[in-house]
Amino acid sequence: MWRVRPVQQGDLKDLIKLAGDHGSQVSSTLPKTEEALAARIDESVASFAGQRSPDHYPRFLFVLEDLGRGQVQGVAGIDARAGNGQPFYNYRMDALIHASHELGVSRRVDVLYPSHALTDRTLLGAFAIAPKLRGTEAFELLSRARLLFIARHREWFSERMVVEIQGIQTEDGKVPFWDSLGRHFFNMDFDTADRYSGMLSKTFIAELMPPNPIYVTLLSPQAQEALAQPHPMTKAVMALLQQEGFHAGHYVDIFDGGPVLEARTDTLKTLVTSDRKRLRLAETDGGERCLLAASEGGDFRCILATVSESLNDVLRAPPEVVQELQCESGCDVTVAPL
Amino acid sequence: MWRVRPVQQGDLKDLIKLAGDHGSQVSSTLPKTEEALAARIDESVASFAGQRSPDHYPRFLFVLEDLGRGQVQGVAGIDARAGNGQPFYNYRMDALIHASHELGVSRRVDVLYPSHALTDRTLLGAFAIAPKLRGTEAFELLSRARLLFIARHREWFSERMVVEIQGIQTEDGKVPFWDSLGRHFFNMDFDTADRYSGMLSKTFIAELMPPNPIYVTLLSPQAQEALAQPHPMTKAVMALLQQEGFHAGHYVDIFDGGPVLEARTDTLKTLVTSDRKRLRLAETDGGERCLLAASEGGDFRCILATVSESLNDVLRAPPEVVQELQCESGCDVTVAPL
Amino acid sequence: MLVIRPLQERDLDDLMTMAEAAGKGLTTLPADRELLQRKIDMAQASFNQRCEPEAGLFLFALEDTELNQCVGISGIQARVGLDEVFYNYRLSTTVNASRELGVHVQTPTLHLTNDMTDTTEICSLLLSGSHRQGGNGLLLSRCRFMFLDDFRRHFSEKVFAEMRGVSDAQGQSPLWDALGSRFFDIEFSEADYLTGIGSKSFIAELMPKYPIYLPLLPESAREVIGQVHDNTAPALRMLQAEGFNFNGLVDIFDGGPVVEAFIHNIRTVRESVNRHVLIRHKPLELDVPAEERVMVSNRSFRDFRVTTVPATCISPDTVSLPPEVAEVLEVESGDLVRLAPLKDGGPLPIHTAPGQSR
Amino acid sequence: MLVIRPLQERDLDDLMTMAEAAGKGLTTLPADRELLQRKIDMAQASFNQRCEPEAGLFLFALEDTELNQCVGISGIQARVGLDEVFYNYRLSTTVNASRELGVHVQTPTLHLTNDMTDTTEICSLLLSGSHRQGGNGLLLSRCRFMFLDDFRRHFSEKVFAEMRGVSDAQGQSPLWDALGSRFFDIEFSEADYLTGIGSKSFIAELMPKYPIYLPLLPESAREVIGQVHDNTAPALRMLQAEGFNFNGLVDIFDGGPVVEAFIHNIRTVRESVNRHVLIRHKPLELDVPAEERVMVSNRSFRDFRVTTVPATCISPDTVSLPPEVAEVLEVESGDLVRLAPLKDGGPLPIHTAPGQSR
Repeated sequence: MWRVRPVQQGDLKDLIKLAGDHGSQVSSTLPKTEEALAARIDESVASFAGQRSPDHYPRFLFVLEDLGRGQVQGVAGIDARAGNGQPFYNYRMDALIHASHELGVSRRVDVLYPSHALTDRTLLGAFAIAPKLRGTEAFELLSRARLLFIARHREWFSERMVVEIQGIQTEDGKVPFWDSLGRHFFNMDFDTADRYSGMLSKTFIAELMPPNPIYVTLLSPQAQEALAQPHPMTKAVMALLQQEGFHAGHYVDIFDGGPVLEARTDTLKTLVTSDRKRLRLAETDGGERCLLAASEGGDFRCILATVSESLNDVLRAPPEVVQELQCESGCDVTVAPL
Repeated sequence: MWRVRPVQQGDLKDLIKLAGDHGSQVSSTLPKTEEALAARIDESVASFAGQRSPDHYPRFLFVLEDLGRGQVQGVAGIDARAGNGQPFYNYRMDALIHASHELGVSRRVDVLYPSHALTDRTLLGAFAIAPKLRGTEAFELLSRARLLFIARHREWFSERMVVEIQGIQTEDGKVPFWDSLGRHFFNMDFDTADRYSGMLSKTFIAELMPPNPIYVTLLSPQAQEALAQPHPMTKAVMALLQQEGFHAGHYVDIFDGGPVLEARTDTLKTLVTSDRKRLRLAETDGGERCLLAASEGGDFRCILATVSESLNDVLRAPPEVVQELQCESGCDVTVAPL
Repeated sequence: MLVIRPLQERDLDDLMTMAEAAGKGLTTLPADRELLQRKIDMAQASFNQRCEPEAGLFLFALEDTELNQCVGISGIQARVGLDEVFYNYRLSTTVNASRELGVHVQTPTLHLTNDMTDTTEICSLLLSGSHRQGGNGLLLSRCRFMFLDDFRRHFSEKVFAEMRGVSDAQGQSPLWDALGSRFFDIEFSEADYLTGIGSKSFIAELMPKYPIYLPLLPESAREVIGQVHDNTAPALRMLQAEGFNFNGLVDIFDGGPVVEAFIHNIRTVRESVNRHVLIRHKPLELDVPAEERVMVSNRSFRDFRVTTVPATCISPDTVSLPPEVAEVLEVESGDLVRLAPLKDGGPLPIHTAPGQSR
Repeated sequence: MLVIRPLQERDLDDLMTMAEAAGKGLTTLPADRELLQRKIDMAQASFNQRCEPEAGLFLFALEDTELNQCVGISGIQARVGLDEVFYNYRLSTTVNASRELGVHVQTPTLHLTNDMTDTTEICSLLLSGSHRQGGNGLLLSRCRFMFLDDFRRHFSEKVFAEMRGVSDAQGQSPLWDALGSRFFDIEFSEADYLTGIGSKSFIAELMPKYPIYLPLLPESAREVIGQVHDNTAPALRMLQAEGFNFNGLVDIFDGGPVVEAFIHNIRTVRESVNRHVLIRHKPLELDVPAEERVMVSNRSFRDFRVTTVPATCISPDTVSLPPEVAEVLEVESGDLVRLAPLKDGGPLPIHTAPGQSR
């Protein structure tokens, strides 16, 4: 049995294991050091409790809990506002037309513009899951539970959402996009930059990134190939997000050149297809396999369940479902088809 | 009785009168000299006849004809691809965040970026109408007939559409945005630039416009006020376009700073609500007031009519409607509610 | 006698007095005791090579040996822009032309640059009101070029000076009002003060990074770009006579010009020669007009000293110095000293043989 | 005798022969008869003031009076960038620093500029292989500085020269291969040829307008920026000795340096003096080594002439010229001529009284 719930301080050990498990091969925006992780958990606890100050936008972390073994096997996050009050930097891919009237020549020139246009959108991130769970129902639960949280607290989030997808990294850990571009300006290797990025305020990005646009044709062939390409290991995540309605736009990550997916919050599949219902304790057989979320803020819970609908916005569920959700018959839930 | 049809060489005299009537007060993207107007008509005739070469995208001009007096009282155009194969320039309004970590200061700075991102979208323009007709059914007919043409030739046009709305001009003909910005770089007054813009290839814009972004705060207060504001006389046009689903985005005109409206072609009200029907000659009483368009290319016609629908995609219309449309009972028409 | 020597601990009070008398506008030497003390410490560390060569700040005192008082100061910053980020605007030209229309427009444009990064700056010149005559200002300024040339490996090939730009009697800067204040909401005097205490690069972070097209600025701002404050005009003329030129760099706040020269092109460098000291006990009239005097440096790094003597002391191979001059210069007979004219068009030639240019 | 004079109609064949012998790489003088004819016409129009002063192209021929042949050419373009748009890259420094991380990165950056617009260029130097000795190259080059100084009002304060950049034996330019060719799909040799026939600004329109960060270019391209072709090294050294400096501007195609000088700082200008002519019939040995010769100009605008005479001809107030020299210079006794040393460290001083520097 799987349940998604807000992270707690007690999850630190499991999270460290999870973050370490993946190493640089599947980097996520989850911090990698114990100290930074602990701070991030504190931040999330305060956010769920509504204790964030006006300068600090909420940053939520959810964990995927194996109820049988009492162990955390995955983590996923939402930043209510990308950049958390500071600029959120990306490159915007654009093209210029270089034309000479007299020579009768016109040429398309691809350019990367430093941009913080995505600042203040709601950002999904910090996704990590035990490798054996990729592609399972639990994987989908972890990823989509966040969207049900958004559905239940819609006013906390923005009109538009973004997700950064990890870019190309070679077998030996090299990041071609970084090596051709960022390295020269940040004067550090990818892992160091990645670590700082998880740890520090993002001010250093504004301070060190090249202030002027970059001509794509001057990047190494490997970097050009990697531009806007997702890491092969992110396939499952990408597929799920695309089903939700996320699509690759004009933005890429400034570190590894990975694509940034965008969507309008209100058109996401989970938000469109989800409904607010009243849960009624009842023995059911059959019914539909669903995501089921209950409660607000720090009490938020989301599970997988087979339930059947009846008229009048009532959802009939067996007792074990009500128990897993830690709620009572008659409580208000949000349901979305799997 | 009003009818919209493709422009013909014989319309030149009426068009000159129309272009002159408005003068600089209601400038439109319609050329103002006889020579340029005649060339523009030729271009349109060739476009309707499908004779444009692959380098030259079609540019259509429609006229509003008073059938009773045999006189042209309005004109409206579509450029299949904004820029007509060359870059189509605008300013993109964007904001930068200037922040100093150490001083704890963060400031939003508005910037205009030279952009040709709207190139190749379908452009509505060249709209001019006899002043007495503003706000009448004929006004709506002229503006929306183009959209029915697009509906009947959807594959000729782009996914997205744009319209440039005329910007602020003072009583004495001054254009504050131009005077504060463009004038310095083009070394000419607004009217001259406007004339060139209607007459010449747009290469001169690429050659003369400032290559770097412009800080809005450095423009004159009058220019800052005028930025992205429509001319008061464009109110009726704006309102109609907004009803269609056009909205002001991030782009403004490089000459007068007027707003550029954008829309997705397939979501425009006229396209969404229009239907393809078969016209059946029948005496009707009552029915619905509609736009009715028939025929393809150079034979395209659009009129206002009161028709009634029946089942099986048949539209019943009285003989005078069939005659105005210059078609026969049984012909294929596109209908959209007024 | 007036002699140039490294700034020392005991100069603090004199320095403070001078800074107070100078008032606002001398951003590199505000009347701030702690800051001045720090400068003295840095100068001592630099002359004694206790800091990285690039971090060197060489400050010279002009001492009146009779008053036993420091009456002027001038300096060399070995390299700028290594600790903080050093910004200038470069006054540049943008040309847009359309052959079709026969239009050709030159638009003066300010580009933000860090181009002086890692370059040597001459700075901090201040002369006490009581001593502003007889070429003392020239001595204070030009002694630096003898130091630069003798110890070139510590400095960049090119050196520059930032000249104070135009501001009015109320301390308002037309350029700041039209440009800087649009992006950073403080008065020029405050920006200027922050600059003096070393916060310039913080403010610069908030300044516009894209080029500024001058036609968008009001006439009042455009006309002060590259212009000096009236009080600074004599200093500018002096540097121009030395071969310093305005190459388009200006201060980002007040638009004051940066003037530059390659060390080998500087007049004092080009026109100076070395001579062996001959101590002469025969009385000598030292008090001749500035036009007839030459600068003599002892060529010492740690205890660099310069004073002036009558040109008549120079012979083809030697220079005759009275014992008291040799004493303040800390030289003895046979030592090699360096000579250069004090004033433009001063005693020349001191080259003796055709072909000997150095 | 070798004499500098304005380029004339009859020099076309000699010019064509020289241009053909020079081969590729001399972009300002391609072996194209029509183009050379046009240059002669422009030069004639310029000396005779039949064109706008800004449009002036002053081309000087070095004539061997015995062979009655033009054996060299050099030129001054009064103003560049007024007809076409004149582009350079400026090698600049971008500094990014993070105090939090203790990172301070200087990134050399190329910025596209039009900064030489409206500036005077010295150009088109070509000397016949048969005459490359005895200081003829110096005469051909330096005569221009005497002209510039005597007719300053026709020229800008600052003058510059574009030096040919690095290319290999096959005519490949490492900078073009790494940068230009990415944006414009032709070989460097073709770009170079198009430049020669006046199409440079068309190509420049297709070049990247945003700054180019050098770390993104390969080492082979980075290392040639600001470097001259081996064949051009002597010309560069000569200009450096005159006081020309590299200030960061480079050619947008091959990265060759632009060197600049303010006219008043040019050595030939600084070291030249005027004397009255005294025609002397006593025989004189004219054929002395270059080291002992000085240039003499007749200071005429329309028929500017320069030749060299032994330094021994110079007296405190006059210069003695044999009749045949006076004849080629078209001067008579009492005329004021201008003198300057031919070689670096050549006969000096020709200044006579202290204080007289001009």
